[in-house]
Amino acid sequence: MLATLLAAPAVETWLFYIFASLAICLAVGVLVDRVVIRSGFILIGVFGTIAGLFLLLSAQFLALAQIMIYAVAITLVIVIALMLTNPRSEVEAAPGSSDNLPLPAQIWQNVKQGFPLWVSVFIFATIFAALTGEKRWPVSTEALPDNAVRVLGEQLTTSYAIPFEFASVLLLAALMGAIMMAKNEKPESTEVTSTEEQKAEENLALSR
Amino acid sequence: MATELVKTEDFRSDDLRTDDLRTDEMIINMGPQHPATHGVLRLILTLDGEKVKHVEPILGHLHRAQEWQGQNRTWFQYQALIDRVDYLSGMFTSWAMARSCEQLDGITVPPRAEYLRVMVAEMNRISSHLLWLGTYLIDLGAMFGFPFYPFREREKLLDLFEEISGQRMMFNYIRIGGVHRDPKAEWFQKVRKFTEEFPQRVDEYEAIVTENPIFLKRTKGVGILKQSVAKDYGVTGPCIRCSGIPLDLRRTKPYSVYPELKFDVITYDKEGDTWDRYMARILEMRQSNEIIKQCLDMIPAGEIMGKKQMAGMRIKAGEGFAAVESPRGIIGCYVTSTGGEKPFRFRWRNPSFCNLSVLSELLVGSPIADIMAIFGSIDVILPDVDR
Amino acid sequence: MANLLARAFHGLNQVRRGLATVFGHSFREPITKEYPQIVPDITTNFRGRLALTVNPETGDHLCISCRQCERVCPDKCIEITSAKSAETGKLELIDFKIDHGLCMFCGLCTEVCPTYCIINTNDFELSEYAREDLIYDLKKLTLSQDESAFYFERKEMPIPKPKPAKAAPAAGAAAAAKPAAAAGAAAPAAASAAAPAAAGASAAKAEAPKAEEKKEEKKEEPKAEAPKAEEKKEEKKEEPKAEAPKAEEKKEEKKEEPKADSPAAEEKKD
Amino acid sequence: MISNGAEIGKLTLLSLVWLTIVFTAVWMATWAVGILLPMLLQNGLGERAMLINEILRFVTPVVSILVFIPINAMFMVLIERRALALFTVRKGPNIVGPDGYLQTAADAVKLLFKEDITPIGADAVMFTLAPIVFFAPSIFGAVPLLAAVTNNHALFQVLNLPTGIFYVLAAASVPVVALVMAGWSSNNKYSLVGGLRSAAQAISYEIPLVLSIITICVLAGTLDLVKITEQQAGGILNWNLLGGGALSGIDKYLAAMISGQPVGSILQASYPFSALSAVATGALICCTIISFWLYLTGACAEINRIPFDLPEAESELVSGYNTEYSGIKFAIFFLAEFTNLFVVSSIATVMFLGGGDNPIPVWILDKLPLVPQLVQALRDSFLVQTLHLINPETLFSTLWVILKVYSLVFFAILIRGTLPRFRIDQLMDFGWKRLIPLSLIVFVIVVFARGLVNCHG
Repeated sequence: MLATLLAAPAVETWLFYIFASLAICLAVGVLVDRVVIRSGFILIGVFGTIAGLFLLLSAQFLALAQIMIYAVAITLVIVIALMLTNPRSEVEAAPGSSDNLPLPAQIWQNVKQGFPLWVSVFIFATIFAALTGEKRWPVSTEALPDNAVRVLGEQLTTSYAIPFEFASVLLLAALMGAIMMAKNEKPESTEVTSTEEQKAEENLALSR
Repeated sequence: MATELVKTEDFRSDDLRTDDLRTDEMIINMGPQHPATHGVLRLILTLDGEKVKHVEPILGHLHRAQEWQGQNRTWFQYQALIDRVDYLSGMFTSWAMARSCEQLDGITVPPRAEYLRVMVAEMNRISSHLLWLGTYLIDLGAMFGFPFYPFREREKLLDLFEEISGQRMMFNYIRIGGVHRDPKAEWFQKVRKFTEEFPQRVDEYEAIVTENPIFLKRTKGVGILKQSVAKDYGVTGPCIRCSGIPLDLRRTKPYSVYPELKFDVITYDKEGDTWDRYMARILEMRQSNEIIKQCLDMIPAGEIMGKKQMAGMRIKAGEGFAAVESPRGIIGCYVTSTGGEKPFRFRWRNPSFCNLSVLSELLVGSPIADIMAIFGSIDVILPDVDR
Repeated sequence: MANLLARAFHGLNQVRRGLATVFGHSFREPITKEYPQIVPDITTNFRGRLALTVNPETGDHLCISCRQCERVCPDKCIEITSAKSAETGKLELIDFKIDHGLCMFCGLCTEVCPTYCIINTNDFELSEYAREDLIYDLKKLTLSQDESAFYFERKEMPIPKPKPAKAAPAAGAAAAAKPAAAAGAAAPAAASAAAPAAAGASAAKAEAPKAEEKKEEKKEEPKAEAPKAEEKKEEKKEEPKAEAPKAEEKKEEKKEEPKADSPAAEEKKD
Repeated sequence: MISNGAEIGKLTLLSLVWLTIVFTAVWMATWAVGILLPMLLQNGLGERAMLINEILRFVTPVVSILVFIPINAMFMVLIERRALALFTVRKGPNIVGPDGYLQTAADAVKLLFKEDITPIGADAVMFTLAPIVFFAPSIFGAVPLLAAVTNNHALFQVLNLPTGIFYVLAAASVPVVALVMAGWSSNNKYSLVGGLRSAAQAISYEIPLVLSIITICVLAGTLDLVKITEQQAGGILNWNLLGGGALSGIDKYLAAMISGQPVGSILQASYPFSALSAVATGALICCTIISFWLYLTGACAEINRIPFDLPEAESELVSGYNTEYSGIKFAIFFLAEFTNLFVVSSIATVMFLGGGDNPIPVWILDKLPLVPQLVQALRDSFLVQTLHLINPETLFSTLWVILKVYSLVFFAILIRGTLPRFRIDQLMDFGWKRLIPLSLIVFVIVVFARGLVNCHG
């Protein structure tokens, strides 16, 4: 059985390290790659490896949902949005020359440029601390249910029904908000600007 | 007939995309190597999203100086060339030239020849419409099944043409003063057999296509040709008849033996869309079939040539003009002769050219996927456009 | 709602009708033929590759070097080389070239040929590896006796008389020809006598020397400029009308069964 | 009226020969890896072969899939061409090999030896990766189907997941990424538009597709493919196509009546609310049939078959996302398209048409002469007993699966020969305004109706 093979600690551990390192490499690739659309595609790879990690945790349903929803649907939408917003203009965001500046200013410049990196490092540190610090997140000792999907469904519709519904409402609100933002622009643009170029510029800025 | 049965929602491409979401314009060069431009038409499209904002057809890739060639060939030689102008309906170009020269020379065409001319011309009209039907469905994406069926019938017609004239497309059959060859009795029998089974074939096409919901969605309300626009651009043929103007030379300015034949001119009262143009051609095929049947019954015996055909024939000096109703519209031929072996000047009025010029009016505002649906529906032959 | 349902059912039903029609076609005989194995049945009048016939009975070459075909060809793809024979004073065919890469198969040359020599065969398989190979010379163009017989029968053309000697003096002086028959038979072609009828060449009795001169000129520059050729043609053309009544008996024989081509044309001629 | 008997006969013969080749090859490979090799190892190594055997058990299904896909695609291309030829009164490829049997093999060889071109300005890595990403999921996705279509054969049980159908759907959704990748990396406007269209189309049509599958899952009460097929065993009345078990009560009732057993309260147990249950049964049957239609439509769009082949609409976008592809990369795209068609048809077979179940109810089958004896004779034969070469249950169920799957493929070919193509906005309209509401309605009706009837789940 699959479980027996994966149960051998060596194999599982090895697989975990492979997936984890792949995920980290690809995630770095997402940040580093100068071509935005390609980094979008690499993001799909990141989600795929994370799905692999879920699979190692015997969370099959979650892993598959991860692939189906995050890796394919959502990332594709992101990629398409990137394509429509003419990403080539962003590729050539040349780093400002920092040679003439005083040292503190140079450091500040670097910090500013590496802002996403710092944020991700910070988040990583936080999560790491949260997970490893003195067992704040208790590990369940219950045996894995035989029919995980059924249990998941039951949990979602009974004990976690309210958070689940809240999440749905939140998503709905976000969706409606997005539509409103997209629709809202019409009266404003007719009032403020008249020429088409200005409209187009505004639109471009908004969609970024 | 089927018009009442079909009801789709009114379609306006503007409904589908809002004006406030404006993106960069994209310029796409469609053709001359694009698989769907029917030869070598080049369209420079300016797109806003998928919506066409501007279209510029570029012609001339197939220019062969047909008029100039007319001035440098003898009458006899030019007859052989002129089929190539509109290679799908060569009989009509031949006929236009023959009629203009006959007018000039004062030749009377024997009645048998006239009947033969009408017969082969109507057969040619059917074969041209059949080819259009097949390629149009290819344009709409039914590429693997349907297009073979019209071509099967067309093949039968081409066999008949081959038997009577010697070749399948470049007939050189209608000559100045008559027709080239008197067909044998078996040929008439074959034609009769064809006319008998052809209506069933058309029924089959209609069963597959006419009311297919996808086909309706693709064609209903798409590419509406307004009456005024059609008039302005000099559109002729099924296109203008679908826009509500019953312009059919066979009826409005009858020639040959058409006054003696019974047939309907297919017109639509309202302004026509691509589905109407499709339907008009289907109905025209049926009408042509009826005409051929009548001709088979009425054809008299007798001569087929009103004037001797010879290499060095001459036509009296003067000017002549004649027009015939081809599958695509009115083919007009204006000729000036100085009485020599060669014509002084030929001038052709080609239906495809005029019909194509309306394209930029029809396409603007429609989505990119409709380009082929609209372009296909006006049935343009590129050699006819460029001459 | 009901309307929507009705439309959906109507649409589905139409799709079903279409599918059924297409499926029904699978029970019909295929219309395609496996071409190389099954050669299509080509009609008599098909305008295929050009070829030169010989007299199916004697094997004499029928060409009389009258150059009608060369003149009428809209593409100028025919090129005839001939020389005046020293013995008989008649034209002798040396070479006959047709560029099939240029030819548009209009068949005009076959219509004007007075001796039914140049014909459209039913052969349409002309592909070659090089364009030069499409230029057929006399040897390649000339059909064998059997093939000629086949086409003469099929196209219902009159079989030419095996040239009687008496024809020689009458027509030989005219512009016409001497066959370059493979057999090399000395007797001038009977066909040559008939030739003038259709083409009007016989009219040129008086003009004969002149015509021959011209032809010789032409031989020197085989690519004969168009204007010159046309001049000649015009000269020639005028005469036949005057001469038409002179038609001889032979001519009429010929005329009985001329190809379905131009019955009207004959009528006028007579 | 049939004047085309020769051609139809030829096509049938061709199908039979090719199917025999395909399935013999697959089964021989599977048998060699899954049964013969372990037997030999057992004899040779004894106890030490444990680990190798364990690994081989995982390798076996993959081997069978890997053998199956290329041969099957070759067959499907051939049969598609021949069948289309039949519909269009032609003859189709019949020169290469005996009566054209090797035409696609020749085509494949040609494609492999063609020059592999990467256009200037293309993103080479993405350009190369796209066909692989397109093709790989169809291999992975097909694996869990194996156990379901072979009547739960021991060799293929290993990779049968409890979330089987969901896994297959997840795998089937990945190829879209490859199409966008191919379109974007080709550096060609037509390709780009094709890729974007395919993304929009696949995301839209995945919703009705998944909803129609979920409808069946709700009726079945499980996501496990093997369980779903097992539930449907016992004749056409049990199939999910007809109400997902709503008719099982009638089936049991008829069986009891025929065998003379007491009918008792069988109907009462299955249909507790008499009249209401009858209405619910009717509704369920309607809903599952609509679901089946929805599934076929969505699947057609998902794998870009006509009338949804907009990503490679020839008259608009030249050839869409694979305009720039040639040689082996194009071959992989081509191969994957046909494999996808097969996978999609197999899912339909498993989910709606009862997998390897034969449509004749058991209570009729038992009455047929000779059938039980035949099965018993097969079971006792040397092939089964010693070599484990053929398993009668597997054999029959596989044959039924082949019949059902290729019927669906044939239907897809027929559709391809008839319908024209949608326009992109109409396609979106049709998906969002018609199919999704319809599938939601069907889903809701099924959820409520199944409470009134005893279904599979």
